[in-house]
Amino acid sequence: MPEGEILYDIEHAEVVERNLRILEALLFASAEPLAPAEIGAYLGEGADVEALLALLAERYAGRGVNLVRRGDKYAFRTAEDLGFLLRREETESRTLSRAALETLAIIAYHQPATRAEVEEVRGVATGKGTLDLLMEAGWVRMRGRRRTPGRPVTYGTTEAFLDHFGLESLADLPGLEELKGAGLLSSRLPATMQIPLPFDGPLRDDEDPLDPDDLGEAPEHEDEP
Amino acid sequence: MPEGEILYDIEHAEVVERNLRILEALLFASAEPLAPAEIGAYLGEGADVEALLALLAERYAGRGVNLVRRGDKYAFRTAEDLGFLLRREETESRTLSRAALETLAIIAYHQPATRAEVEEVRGVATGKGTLDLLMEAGWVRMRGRRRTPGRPVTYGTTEAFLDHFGLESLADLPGLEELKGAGLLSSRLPATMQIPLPFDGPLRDDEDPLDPDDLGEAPEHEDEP
Amino acid sequence: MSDTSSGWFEAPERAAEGEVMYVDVGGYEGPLDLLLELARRQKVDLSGISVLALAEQYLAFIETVREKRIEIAADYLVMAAWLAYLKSRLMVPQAPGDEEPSGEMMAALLQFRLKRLEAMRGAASALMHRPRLGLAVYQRGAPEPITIRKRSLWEASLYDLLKAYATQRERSVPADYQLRERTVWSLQEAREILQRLIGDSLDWVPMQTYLARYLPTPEQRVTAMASTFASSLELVRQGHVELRQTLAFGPLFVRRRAGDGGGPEDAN
Repeated sequence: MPEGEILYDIEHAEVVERNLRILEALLFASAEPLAPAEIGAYLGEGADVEALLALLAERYAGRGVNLVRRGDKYAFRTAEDLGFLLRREETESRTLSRAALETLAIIAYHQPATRAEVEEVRGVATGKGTLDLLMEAGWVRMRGRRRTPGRPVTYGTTEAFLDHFGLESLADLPGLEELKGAGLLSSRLPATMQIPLPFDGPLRDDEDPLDPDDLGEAPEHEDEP
Repeated sequence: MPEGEILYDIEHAEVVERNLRILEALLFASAEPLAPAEIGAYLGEGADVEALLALLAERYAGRGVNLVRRGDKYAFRTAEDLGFLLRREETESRTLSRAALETLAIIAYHQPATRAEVEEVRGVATGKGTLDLLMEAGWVRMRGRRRTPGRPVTYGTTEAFLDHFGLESLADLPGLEELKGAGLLSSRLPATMQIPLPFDGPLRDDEDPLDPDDLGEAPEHEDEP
Repeated sequence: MSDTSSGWFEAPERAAEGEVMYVDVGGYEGPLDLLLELARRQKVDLSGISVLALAEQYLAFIETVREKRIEIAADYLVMAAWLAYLKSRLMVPQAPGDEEPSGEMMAALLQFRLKRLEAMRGAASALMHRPRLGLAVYQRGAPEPITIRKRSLWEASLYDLLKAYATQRERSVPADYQLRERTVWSLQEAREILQRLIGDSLDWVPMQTYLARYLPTPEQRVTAMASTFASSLELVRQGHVELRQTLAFGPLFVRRRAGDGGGPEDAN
């Protein structure tokens, strides 16, 4: 190997280490998950944030604290297998009602879902308070409006939902494959119909953006790529 | 080395690694620095907490996050040379109090509104501090003085207000029907109930300009389109 | 679902006297929940249940409740009407040219809905047993103040703002009005309830006949019939549903128009 290349490699390795330290510091300092774009501003020109994150995650794999992905963001979290040790006395201040729990699950697995669709699965009307409560908890957000008569609001889950339940993405929802296989994610009898999968990406073809006066989550979540 | 000792060493190394993981998770999750005695309760029988702490400190030396000693206690802290990362924009985000939020909402909808008018809707006296705070935040400004006895100051919202709440203009504030539709207002309200059209244009007929020694926002905002 | 077909025609098992009878309606989250509970008593695996027996048990339960003159929510009565219809479809073989949905199809639909509800409950429970943040997994306990993005000092969302406003306006309204006592629910409402219960994959259904049996008083039947007829005409005009009556004064069949609820172009 020519001397120039070796020098380049050494320099490159130093840059990587320096960037990893910065990444570590930033992610450690924040309680909330951070997006690569938020981190990138602190790194040197041309740094490959995703590659650095992958490297950092690898270094922390198997440790007491792991680097985890939550949707499009990253955060340090204590290792799952240590949960039994760290578990503090049950301070679950917010016990969700059965109705709220079911509604959350239906939205998570069927998203984007309208209120009528949630009600159809549960077979009862959903109290106004239930959706409010889930939105206040920060787990559910209004996504848009379905392009059908009445333009009903579509609901989906948030990044905080993924973070709270320890999911990298919706594909990690427990039992998703089995439910899909059994045709239970469909809104109808599983005939020849395609089985939809939960989806929290940008608006779909049959969704309009929320109206300007719709309330809900800060809209910046929605419009960002 | 006899075989027994090697086995012992391997087992010992595993116990140490396990304890280091627990230590890492505990220190990471704790809101306060931890004393060795507090940590000991979480580790296996007979673990040498001080030695483990020393080992952990060594591993984190030179990293983006270091294990530091604070008196007799230990905590993870961002490496000192990376402090610049955290010293950017030390703004602290605080949530608006309910009183302030309510006052702001009434001013937004009923502007131009005097303090007495705000109090009439709220049904309680509004502390002077609340209005000051809203003006400090840059969301509320004094517009002028109402031409009624006592010449009370009229308040309105600012462009920063529109900016913060993502409104293009006051006309974007949802009206009665939209509030009902969003489930924020009950549909059983009396038919006589109305929501005013907010107005933030130039001074109205019943408003005088502010007196020269009134405080408040820079008046140049007022006449701009 | 073919494995269930044998179960549909089995003689309904006699519901153990006193078991079904003392179920408390208040404890259920709607008719589907009650049905699920009844089904679970039959068998653990929903694929193996007898839908006919299930319908019998449900109807018996509703009868008891009505005999005791206990108020029961409309949803439960609509489900009873639908199950009575389902029962009749299951017991009488389908005649050729009969355009009504077959009993088997309706039974499969009910089974599907019960399975889906049960699956969602399982999913909810699985979610709650995940290593949840703050319960088994922790974030940094002492985050160091850092601001990645420039943030304003004060935080409030538009939602908070509007909620604050609406709450105050509502608070200022004299609170002496009362909830309207509903003595009548129209068949249009009934159909909405039904759609919630059964979904909209239904075909021609002579619901009126069955529903009438479960409407408490004759006066209610009359108003209900009248208001439904009017509202269904409106829905026909808007192109949402189709009506069919095979003979004068015969039962009125209603069905959702094909394609309605699909894309926007279908809706028009």
